[in-house]
Amino acid sequence: MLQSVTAEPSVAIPARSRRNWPLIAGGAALAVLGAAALLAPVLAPSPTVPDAKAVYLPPGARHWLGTDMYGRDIFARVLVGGRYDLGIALAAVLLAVIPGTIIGALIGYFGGVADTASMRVAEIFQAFPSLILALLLVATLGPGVAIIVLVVAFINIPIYVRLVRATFQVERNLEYVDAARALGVRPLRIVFRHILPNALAPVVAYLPVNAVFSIVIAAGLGFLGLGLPSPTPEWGVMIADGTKDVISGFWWTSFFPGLALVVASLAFYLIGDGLERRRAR
Amino acid sequence: MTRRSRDRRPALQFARFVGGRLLLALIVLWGVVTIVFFVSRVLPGNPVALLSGPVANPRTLHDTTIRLGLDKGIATQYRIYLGNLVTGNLGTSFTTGRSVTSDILTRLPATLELIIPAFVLSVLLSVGLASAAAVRPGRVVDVVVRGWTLAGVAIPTFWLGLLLMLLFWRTLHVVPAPTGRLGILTTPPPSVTGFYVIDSLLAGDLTAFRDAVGHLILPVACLVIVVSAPLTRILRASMVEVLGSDYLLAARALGVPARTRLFKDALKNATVPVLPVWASAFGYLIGGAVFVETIYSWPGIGLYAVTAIASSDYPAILGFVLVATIIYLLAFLAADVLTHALDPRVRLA
Amino acid sequence: MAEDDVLLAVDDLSIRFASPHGPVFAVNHVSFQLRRGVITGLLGETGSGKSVTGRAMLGIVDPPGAVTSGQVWFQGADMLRIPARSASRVRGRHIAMVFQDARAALNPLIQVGEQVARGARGHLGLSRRRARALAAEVLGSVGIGDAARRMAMYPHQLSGGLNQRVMLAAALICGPSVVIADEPTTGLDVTVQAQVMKLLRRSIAGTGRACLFITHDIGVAAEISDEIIVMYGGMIVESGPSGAVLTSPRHPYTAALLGSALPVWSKRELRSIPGAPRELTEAPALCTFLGRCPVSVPRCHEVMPPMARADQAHQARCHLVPGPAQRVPA
Amino acid sequence: MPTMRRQRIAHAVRPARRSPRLIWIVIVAAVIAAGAGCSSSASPPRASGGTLVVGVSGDFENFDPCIGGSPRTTEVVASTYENAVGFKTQPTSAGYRTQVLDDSNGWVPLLARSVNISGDFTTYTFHLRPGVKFTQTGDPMTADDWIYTWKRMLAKPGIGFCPFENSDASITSVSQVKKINSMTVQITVPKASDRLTLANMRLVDFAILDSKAVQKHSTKADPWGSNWLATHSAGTGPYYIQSYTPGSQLVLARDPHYWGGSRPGSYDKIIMKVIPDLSTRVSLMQAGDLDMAENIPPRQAVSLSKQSGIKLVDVPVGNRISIGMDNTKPPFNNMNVRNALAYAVPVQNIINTVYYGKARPYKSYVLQGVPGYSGSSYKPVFDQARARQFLAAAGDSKGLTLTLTVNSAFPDYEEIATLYQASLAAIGVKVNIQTLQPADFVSQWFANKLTFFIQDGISWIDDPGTVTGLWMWSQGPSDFSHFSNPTVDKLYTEWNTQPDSAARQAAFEQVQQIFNSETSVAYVCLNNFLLPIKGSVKGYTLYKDTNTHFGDLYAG
Repeated sequence: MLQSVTAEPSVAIPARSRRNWPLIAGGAALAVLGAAALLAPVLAPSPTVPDAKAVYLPPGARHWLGTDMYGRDIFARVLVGGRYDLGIALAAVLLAVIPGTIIGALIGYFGGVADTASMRVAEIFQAFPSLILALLLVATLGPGVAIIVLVVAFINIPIYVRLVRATFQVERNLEYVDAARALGVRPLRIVFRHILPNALAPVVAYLPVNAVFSIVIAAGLGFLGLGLPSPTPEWGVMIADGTKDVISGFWWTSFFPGLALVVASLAFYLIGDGLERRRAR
Repeated sequence: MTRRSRDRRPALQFARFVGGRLLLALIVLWGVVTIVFFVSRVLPGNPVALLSGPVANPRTLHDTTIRLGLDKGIATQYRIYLGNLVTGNLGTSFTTGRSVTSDILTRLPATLELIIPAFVLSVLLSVGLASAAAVRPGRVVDVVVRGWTLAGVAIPTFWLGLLLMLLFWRTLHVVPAPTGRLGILTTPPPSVTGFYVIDSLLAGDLTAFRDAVGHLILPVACLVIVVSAPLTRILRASMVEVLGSDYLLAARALGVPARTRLFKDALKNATVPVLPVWASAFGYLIGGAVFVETIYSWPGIGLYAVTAIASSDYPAILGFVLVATIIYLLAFLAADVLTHALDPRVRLA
Repeated sequence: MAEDDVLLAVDDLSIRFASPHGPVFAVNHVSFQLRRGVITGLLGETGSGKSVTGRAMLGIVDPPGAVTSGQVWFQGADMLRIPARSASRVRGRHIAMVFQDARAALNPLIQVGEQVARGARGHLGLSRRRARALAAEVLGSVGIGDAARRMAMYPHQLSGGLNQRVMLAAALICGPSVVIADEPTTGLDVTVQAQVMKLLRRSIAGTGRACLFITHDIGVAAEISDEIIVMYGGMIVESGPSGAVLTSPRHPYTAALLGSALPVWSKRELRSIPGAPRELTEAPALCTFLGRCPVSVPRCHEVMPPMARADQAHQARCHLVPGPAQRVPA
Repeated sequence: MPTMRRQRIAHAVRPARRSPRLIWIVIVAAVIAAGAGCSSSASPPRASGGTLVVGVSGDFENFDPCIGGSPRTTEVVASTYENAVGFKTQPTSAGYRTQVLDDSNGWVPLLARSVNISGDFTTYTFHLRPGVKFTQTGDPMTADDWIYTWKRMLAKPGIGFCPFENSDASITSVSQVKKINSMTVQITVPKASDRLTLANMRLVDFAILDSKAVQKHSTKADPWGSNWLATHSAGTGPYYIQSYTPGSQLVLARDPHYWGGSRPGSYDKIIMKVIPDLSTRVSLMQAGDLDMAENIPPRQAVSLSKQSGIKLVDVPVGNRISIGMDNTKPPFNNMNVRNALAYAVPVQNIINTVYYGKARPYKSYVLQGVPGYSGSSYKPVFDQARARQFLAAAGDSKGLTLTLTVNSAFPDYEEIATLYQASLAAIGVKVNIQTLQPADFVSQWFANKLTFFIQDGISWIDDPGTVTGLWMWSQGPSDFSHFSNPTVDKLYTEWNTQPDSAARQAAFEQVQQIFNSETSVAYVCLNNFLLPIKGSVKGYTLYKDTNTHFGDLYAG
């Protein structure tokens, strides 16, 4: 009772306006990026047709964001790139958060052998430095969108397991769980209906990090020569390929995909923030 | 009521706890090694062809296969590999012909000299920023910190590395050229610990010391910016939870000074659930080291790993993963031990 | 009731909360005094502002809450306006608070002994060893056997009752002159509740301390308090000696409240008050019980009833006073 | 960094000239304008006299002459060891020296003062040069060192292989190498056919070792001192390995009493610094911290050379880039398809975009200018209309989908693949680009498993016979396109070992006529060897194996 009256809500923004600004702003940004990605063919010329006469044009009238070493329009490539990156990010997040949370909840609540065993398995996979694990898998299975999504999901499942398990281990000792148990509520219902909502704070806080992580891993792989095959206009590979142009003064070939990556991350982050706020109300 | 008699139990219990953790760590290490052993055997690119050249006749191919031990069945190769592992022999690198153990041991101090300071600074930075942000929610500090933690996560390490290099070296000339751990003309100090900063101090060679520190600035800064972002974000969330707790309010009501409340009560309670994340930061660090070492020409094990994967050098890949995993497991072991020490609910569960 | 035995005086205190649905007037123009040796019961339903009032007496009102008027006088200073440093020196040393859920109000990572002792070390400047000795002594005084062993334990290892005693010890260690207990017995089972109340009474009676006992439970209030203040809608609706208030309530709300409490032996069917206390979204202009009051008169709709004196120390904020006592519904 | 084994016999599959350049990402615009713009930043002036700083793109592998590794490693071996005979070089107008093109087998006496060759080319008597001392130890070079060197090489000490394995003039046993006296050694080869023995002995693998020093560091477990030689040098100079910090830096020092003396301004110290990142390497060169930068792609190399104080060594070294097609597998067994794919190669666009003009088209594996060259029968030029006609003629209505395999070690080949992919898309052929890790690509390529791929190669001996033996002879080691033609095989076996003559040239012209008329491969271009170097560094000599011999360089 004490807490409800005076404690600040977990995410207090001075303006106590009614609408959940972060969620709206984040959702809008993501919608714009998604729409741009889908409408790319309409908005801009083909992203993969080289034009020998238009090599390394700086941003200008004909090519708003300039052209790359083959004369391909960067504006088009950034838009279409959105399909790959947003797709990778969402797929990687879903493939990681759902199993991770469920496993974390179950072993966190029931504990016992399953808990120790799965924690060891989680530790094994988390013991791999994530990038080297990605390198090994991509070098073995060959670069491709599916592989990158799998690798990123693979790397992040243990993180969700740990986050949710940690909260569950604390929550299961609290009175409301004893109360529910006393009322004869079935264990699984307690786990998912009662405890899980309280365990979502760290998970939601990590969602944007996970989403952005997948694109950054794609960039990392591209950087090491293991990125998506040419001519895939994926932001990570574009940033990686564009770096070598910087020292020759062609900064735009990697600056704009990088910008798109930061904007997408901002969108994911705001949505995470908005979700957290909705949960805290 | 002598304290000593009753004290024996916790010390013994602590030893048993650490022992248990070590055993589990060994199991994990065995798991990792086994997985990498088989994955690397599936790696495309047969090193024998690579080493024997295109026109080698079958006899040479056969000789080389035997010499590399690839003729035996996978099971025997695995047994031999484990046998060698126990004696610390990581086999011979296909590319350099030198023992992988010596290759890694010569390069490991370089990587450690990079990631240990980066870890310490990242933790301190994240504690400072997270506390500042959580104590005044919604204020400028909070928004700036949350914005920065996002940027830290969103910027690829190598992009940041190049940005810092071009800005602080080529434009502002405040840091030395990125020629690795020392300037080209600086002779490394006599190796005692393998850490140039410490060795140069031991040798009293101030110029080498200044040069070594100068070369550390940008790579460490790059790692700190990338690694402290997720740490800050998670610590901030935990800090906000703790600041709203009843025991903090009670402490305030009992007149406990604000400074003690923040550091002894709030921070301690906020960091305990976050310890595993700090341990996993080592994973970020080793991953980041691969890029930072490449950009700043840092002769560490990250660079060694990337070369090994490009040339399908199985022993080198396995050696690196083993060392990286050991570092990682030590970090997690430390986190577990710290949690055990700090959180009575875990210790006396 | 000589002036000098008033240890703490609350004068015209109002507190407002900013919330997404607009401001909430939690406390409106509350005034009362805590006198030496007297346990004053602050009685009210949830949301009547009693808990906030309690915290305001320690000067702990954080955003989104804000004090809009009034003072809390203690030793000649207004707790709401003195600098934070001096306020924190008063808290725990002169005015101490005991919370409802002791297990949540104790730091899970610190030994209970340390949590009790650190108050003494901070405020009384005692050395670590002497502070721990004092803590052991105080813990013993609040009925915790084998204090030395228990001091090395942690909150999660103790029962609710024991934690509550630790909380009490932490509050009493510096010998505060005012103790504010915010529902300290709620959530404990009846037997432990009685023990804690006995302890509290023993630590107040004859020690020249004043105590504010905040509760929603009439039975508890009746048993422990010498005087009773009834709050409703953020305002004091009745105050006076507990005997007078409980046997001849002057305010219809107090009567209704008594009607809804059932003496153990009574066969009577429980009666509840129709409607529910509404959150005040603007400053109350009229009697806050209007709309649920069974005996309202036309004047009630015109002007805010003043605190009228029913007899020597017994007042009520109702236009029917001074008139006959309200009938407690049988 | 890929350590593709360097092929040592008559020809060379182009050494992994470029380690997999790691491609890096961009910065905020403001910084770039400053970064790229400012050319001469105030970096500290380096001790000018006597020290040459070279930026290499990866760590060294193994300095044992019998093992070697990537070009930067063999470069060190070439500067710290010497052979019985050396390369013949000539000055060029562009200020650097190169190997004599028309007499590519030519040799000059080096550690052997003179060589008597028997009439039937089977016995070679080497008269050792007196007064030659090994570096560091100062031990005089004697026949014993030669014998030990051959014994060690034939014992295959490291994980490498003996260089003479497959050529018909192989020296397979130590008995063929006899010590006549302390300053004379005689080598006999079984068949007179291979008059190229001396030509091969110029290669870095036949470096003469200081037997006393190596034996001092041999152990029971390592009888041939491989571990020691991996990180040390035991040759006659002019340089020796002074210190090696793995992954970071190698320091070569000039031997004061080198038998060849030293020219004024020659460097007494060479520092080879490992700078893996391309942008860092280019920036260090711009800032003046490096005197020479290796593995710099054309665009960055040209922009560097525009900067004052830096010049570009730009040599048409004859690296033959071509699109390989497995002529035995559909759809590549259909000549119309091969022609369609050949006509669709955007050669000029590749030369301009990828190589910034530093490359030239070619019509046959035998290089233009070499006697016996014939490129007339290779018809394909970039003409999408003709390509579509051939596609239609091939009767392939439903549109072709192919997978083009590229070695990720060479970003310029990935760029070629991208342009080629777009050009093929324009004529209805869908191409997926598959980039493989260097080790993966090389092993599949050598095992003839690739069907449609981008390949390269340099022949150290530009003789038409040798070139045919590599690429056009059905048993040729580099015939990855599985081209086989009985006439070509007959002409090759008949004429290859004959001394030069007009008839021999005519025979090989006919071979090229047949090979090129079938469009077995699609020629792309010959890209030049580019090396940005400080203006003050003189005497650069380019050898066929593109190894820099630091002994040639001096500060002008």
